[in-house]
Amino acid sequence: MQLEHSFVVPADPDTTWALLTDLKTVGGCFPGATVTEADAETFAGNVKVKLGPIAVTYEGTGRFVERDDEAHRAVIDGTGKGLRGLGNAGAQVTMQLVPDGPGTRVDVLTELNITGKPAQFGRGVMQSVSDKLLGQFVGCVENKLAAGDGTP
Amino acid sequence: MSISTEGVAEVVEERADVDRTDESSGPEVGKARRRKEDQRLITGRTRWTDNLQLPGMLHVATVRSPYAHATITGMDTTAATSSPGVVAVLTGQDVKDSQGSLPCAWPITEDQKAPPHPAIAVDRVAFSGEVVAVVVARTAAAARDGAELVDVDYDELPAALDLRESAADTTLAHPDLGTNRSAHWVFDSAEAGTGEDVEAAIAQAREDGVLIEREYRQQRLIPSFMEPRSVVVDPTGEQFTMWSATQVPHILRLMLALTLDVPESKVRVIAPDVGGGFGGKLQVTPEEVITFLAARHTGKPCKWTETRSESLLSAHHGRDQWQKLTLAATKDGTVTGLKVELLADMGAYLGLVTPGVPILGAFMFNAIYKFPAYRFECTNVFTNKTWTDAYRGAGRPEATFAIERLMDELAAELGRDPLEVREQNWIRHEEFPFTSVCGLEYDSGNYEAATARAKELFGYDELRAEQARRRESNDRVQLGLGVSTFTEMCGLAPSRVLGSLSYGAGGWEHASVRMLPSGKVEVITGSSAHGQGHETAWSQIVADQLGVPFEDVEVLHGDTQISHKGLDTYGSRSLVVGGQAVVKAAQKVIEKARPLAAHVLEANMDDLEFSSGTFTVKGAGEGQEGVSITELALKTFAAHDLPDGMEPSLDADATFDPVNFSFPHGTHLCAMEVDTETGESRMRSYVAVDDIGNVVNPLIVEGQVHGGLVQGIAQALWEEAVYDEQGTLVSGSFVDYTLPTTADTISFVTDRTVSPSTSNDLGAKGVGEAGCIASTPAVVNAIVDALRPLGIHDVTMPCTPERVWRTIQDSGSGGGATLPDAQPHFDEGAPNQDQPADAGQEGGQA
Amino acid sequence: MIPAQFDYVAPATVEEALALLAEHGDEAKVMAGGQSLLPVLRMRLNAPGVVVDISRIEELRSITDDGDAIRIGAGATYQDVLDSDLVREHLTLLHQAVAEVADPQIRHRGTVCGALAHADPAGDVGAPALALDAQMVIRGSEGERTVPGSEFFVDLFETAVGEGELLTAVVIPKHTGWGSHYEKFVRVSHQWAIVGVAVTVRVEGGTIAEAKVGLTNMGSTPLRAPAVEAALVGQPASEEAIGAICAQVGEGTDPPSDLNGQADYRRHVAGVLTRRAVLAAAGA
Amino acid sequence: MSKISVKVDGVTYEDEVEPRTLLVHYLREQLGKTGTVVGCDTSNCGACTVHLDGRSVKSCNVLAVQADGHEVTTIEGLAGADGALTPVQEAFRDCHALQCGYCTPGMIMQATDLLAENPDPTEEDVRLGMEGNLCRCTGYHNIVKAVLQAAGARAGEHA
Repeated sequence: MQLEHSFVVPADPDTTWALLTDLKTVGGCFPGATVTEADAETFAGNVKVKLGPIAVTYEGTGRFVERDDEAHRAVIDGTGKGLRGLGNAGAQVTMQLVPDGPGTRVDVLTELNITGKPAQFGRGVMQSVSDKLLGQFVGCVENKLAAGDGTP
Repeated sequence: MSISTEGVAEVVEERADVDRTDESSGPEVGKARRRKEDQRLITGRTRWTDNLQLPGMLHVATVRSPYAHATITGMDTTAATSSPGVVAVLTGQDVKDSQGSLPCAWPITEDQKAPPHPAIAVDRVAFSGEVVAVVVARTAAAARDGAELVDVDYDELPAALDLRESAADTTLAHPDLGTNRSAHWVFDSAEAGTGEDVEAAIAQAREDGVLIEREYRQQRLIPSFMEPRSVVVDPTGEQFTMWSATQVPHILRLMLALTLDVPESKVRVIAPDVGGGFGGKLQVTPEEVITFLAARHTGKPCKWTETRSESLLSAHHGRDQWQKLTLAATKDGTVTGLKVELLADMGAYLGLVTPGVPILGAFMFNAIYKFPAYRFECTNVFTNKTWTDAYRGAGRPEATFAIERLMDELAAELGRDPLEVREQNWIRHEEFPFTSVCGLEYDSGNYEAATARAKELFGYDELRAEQARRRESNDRVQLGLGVSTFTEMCGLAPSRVLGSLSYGAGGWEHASVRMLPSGKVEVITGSSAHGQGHETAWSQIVADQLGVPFEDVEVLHGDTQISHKGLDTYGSRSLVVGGQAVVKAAQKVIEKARPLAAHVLEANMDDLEFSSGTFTVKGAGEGQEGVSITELALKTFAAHDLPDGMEPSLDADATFDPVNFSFPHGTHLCAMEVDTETGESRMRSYVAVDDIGNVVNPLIVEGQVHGGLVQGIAQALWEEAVYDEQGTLVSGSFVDYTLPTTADTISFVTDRTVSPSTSNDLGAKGVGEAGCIASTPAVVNAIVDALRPLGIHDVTMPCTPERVWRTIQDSGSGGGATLPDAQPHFDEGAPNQDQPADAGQEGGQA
Repeated sequence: MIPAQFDYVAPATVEEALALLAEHGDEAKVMAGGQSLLPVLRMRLNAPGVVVDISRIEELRSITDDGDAIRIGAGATYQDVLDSDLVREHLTLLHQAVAEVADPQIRHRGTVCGALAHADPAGDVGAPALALDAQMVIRGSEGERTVPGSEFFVDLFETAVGEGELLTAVVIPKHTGWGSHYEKFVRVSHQWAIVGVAVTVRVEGGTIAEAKVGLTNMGSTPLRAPAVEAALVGQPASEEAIGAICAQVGEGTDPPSDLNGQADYRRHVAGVLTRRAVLAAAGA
Repeated sequence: MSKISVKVDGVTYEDEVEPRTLLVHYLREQLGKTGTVVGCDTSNCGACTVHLDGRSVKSCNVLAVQADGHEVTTIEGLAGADGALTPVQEAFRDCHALQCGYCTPGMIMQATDLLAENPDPTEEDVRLGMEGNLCRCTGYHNIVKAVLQAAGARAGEHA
């Protein structure tokens, strides 16, 4: 499924870019996520998705598949393996920064693939769940940029 | 309009409601006997496979692929192996040399392509739900706990998911095959010499007649038998004993032997109580092979029982075809030809009869009509989805849907009543036996009579009047009347016909009848029932044949050690093939008893007659004592005084291979109310008048019709197996695979006409699939009929409220939102300009 | 079909339950009737360490008359609600909606408060609870607090009930004499609502004097439709008068798109159902 | 493990169960009450319906520990000690309301509950009251007929 988010932060594109490409910080923004290791290009960790009756944990890794520091465009690929045989999750996140007055507009396009049980038993709920989780992720990033913390 | 009623009086029975006549007198055949099977089923004393508990029995749980298409790059079973209670973990690598390849018994062409079909995937998975490992443990819970600890690494591959795109090889379901096209199969009446050239008929119609061009989608369905599949294999002793919730114990036994390299004589298969099948248990499944392998590996009895979600994911699916149809007719409504181009989704693998399912429909598109030119062409296509195979009707519902929808479209095009146009084209009563454009000989039928009766019960003319009133008043809820005058072919099948179609086995059936010394009778049938009531019906047949009480007949089946020969239950074949075998065996018993009767009565054999269970001397008059067959049974047991050369037993085997199919038919009429605001369709009434020849047990027949109707209606309205863009089955539980309930269905009006079959002594035709075949087009025809004033000519199945609503929206607005799959998926050829194949595609009828 | 291992405790009092929740924190799941929780556990979409069964807490079972309101305890099943004369008389809308929940067997076990705490936007009791101005009673180690429905439903499967807290009751103001109707739209019976509309109205002299409208499965939480409610006031209970108003009910909502319907279809159907529900509630 | 005491079909059992054990698995595997069956994993099909303290429940959606101290009746405990069938059982056979019979125990248990609640149902009452039980064979026609017939028979009994 494809999910689109767009937000504007009161920081210039370079500052914003620096934060968004710090995988440890960005990874930590995903609800329930713990980044266990990260370097410039890859990160590993787990995500505990806890939502009402559902609690599923994915363990996975991510990396840049494309990173253009000039154009402020990056594509991050992440794959996670669900514990308890829950199937896998994969996400390809494309970020594009665009100057917006004194700030920066961040366009995030996420191609999210969830396989196995959560998709099979979802009553379509996984779509809503994913949307919500990504919304929280984006909100977190937004907050970090707004607060100016996490900046290297 | 007028429908001929000639011959109606002779064939219309009284309302075929439950016959409450005295059960103690008269012939058994025809009586509404309450079923023998029911006592154990209504008291919970049942024998389902999952009930079995054997000493030391282990439990098998599966690990299944979450990906539709992926290579397996790694598998770590360490944690699973050390999980409490786990005895063994088996992976594809472990069994790759011993598991063989699951069988396909129907290679429809010599160059048919098929990938190897492993029970456990070895290095690549081809559909979401394919088994990649199994865990064997001391309890079911421990097996499930262990299965969740198996750690599998996959590299996802592009998945072939869309049927039309897959037919064009855009993505390969099995890269090694080099194509997704498994086989291409053609029947052409001109080439076969059974009819004329369809292209000529189409050209003629294009010139000065009527052409109806349509594309219809047969969505993917899931058989959804109520008893989830279950297998127990006991490897102890000299042989392997397998209990399985299967429709086909005999086929299964043979195939296990061939697949697993074990002597057939060392395999015993038992199908105990089996909770429905509908074709879904007509299979040799990976899980049966796996449970066998697990038992062989551990040396212990092993059980595997699926969950419902596992079942929906991995038990074979049904239907899933795209049909492109061209019907040619003259301006006065006489059909001159039909061309069918079909894409059939095989899913990821070929099951037992997967490739043949479209072929079973190939001979039925012409249905009850006598047009002269016909061509059928199908391409079987692999995709990375659960494999398809037989589902109730298998090929025939698809064909019937197409032709019955087309006949309605033709009538609409001509502005005529759909029944009238059908009558103009159908085979008349006096024309039977009739050789169809496919070269099949239809045994008997009376379409006039069934239709007249159905119209009467339905109140056809009154409902048409109401429809006109609602149209005039622009009622939000429109009324539509749907017609389906179907036929089908039952009694699968004459072995030589199956041979000519490259099917791997014959179509005969076997029976034994044994007189026991006590006078009771044991009947053994190769036709293994799973809800059809064979125990009752076969008892009725034998009671009449041998003149013994119904209660004294015991029917045994479903155990290859008891019923050593048989071809099992599918294709509405049990009664017309298996029942006929029982008749033949009983007749042999009588003939076997005749010399002894002559000996006892001190008469000449030729002077004896057998009636009501007793041999008497012809013309001996009142008071002359005969000898009953039960007395003779005891005498053969004692064997003290038998005629010279007579074996001391009174039993016989018979195997019946039908010479022809039987062709039941019927007229079904359906009234649907369609809420044009929400798109919701509700059934108001449904009348089914079926002609299935002679009836052994009307109670059972009615039950079969009711059940079939709802399954067919469910295809029209509710059911669909839906995959997401990753190839995950998202209708993967009963929350989203929507079976109808009591509250969604109505009570039906059923009746029968009787045109006895000439294909068997019973004059019976088969009824297991009739309702399911007939009802789908009746419902869709009704919905389209309700909406036709809006310029709507089709609604894609299932006709969900949303889909109906969007079709209405599109018809008015000339475009806008359309549902995925609501559009035709063939790229070649344009729809007729006047009649877009899908209102949503072209719109513009406002 | 077999849940993962967990421990099970069945406290006898609310205090005991709260102590258990405090002790186990994140690892604990509260179960009342278990009709929503057990399917999730069977699918292993969750594997809590401990299940706290509150159905044996006697004080939570009752449905009582609180003067201006009816109090439904967390242990009261759907069937208890259906059997309650108090609910039938004073909370007709809730009574009608509960009759539409799943099927009889589920209703015999499942609880109204359990469903509220589960906060599935497709559940049938959230919308009527909102429409009826329900107050949720939440107990924690700090004591008891009461939260109005509008603040109770936070997001998808998310409520104001915090970790270590328990929804002990729902208190709903009496709507004696109000007309009401719950219109549920499903593909097959006994399933989740594709869309549901809960309406209760007070009609005076053929005119709608007050109207309350709740929506099921039209967003990430049950919703109220205040704009439609306001516009309905003063209108005669006729299709001509209210049709256009009701058709607007989906405006501004963000319903899900799934197998049973895309968002735009849900908005459309919500409008139709609202009109039908208002007319039925008004006795038109 | 948890210790439970449950009265099933008139007999009291004291057993140790894992808390995660579903009532239906306890009935089938520990007590051998295999008349009650499992048909799905989402509590949709109703095949596992039993009575808990006299009311119908889906025994796949109840933990065995939840039944501690309560009374369960299964299809096997419905007929009298002398084997006499109940009116509902009789009607199911008489109306041919079953084919494969897999849904039948659940259907009979639910119908029994329905008639206890509403001894004189209309067809609509029956259709709504049985909505939580799926059948794939009968098309429900004869099931509805059987429940209505059983209602008639019961009415006759009480007259």
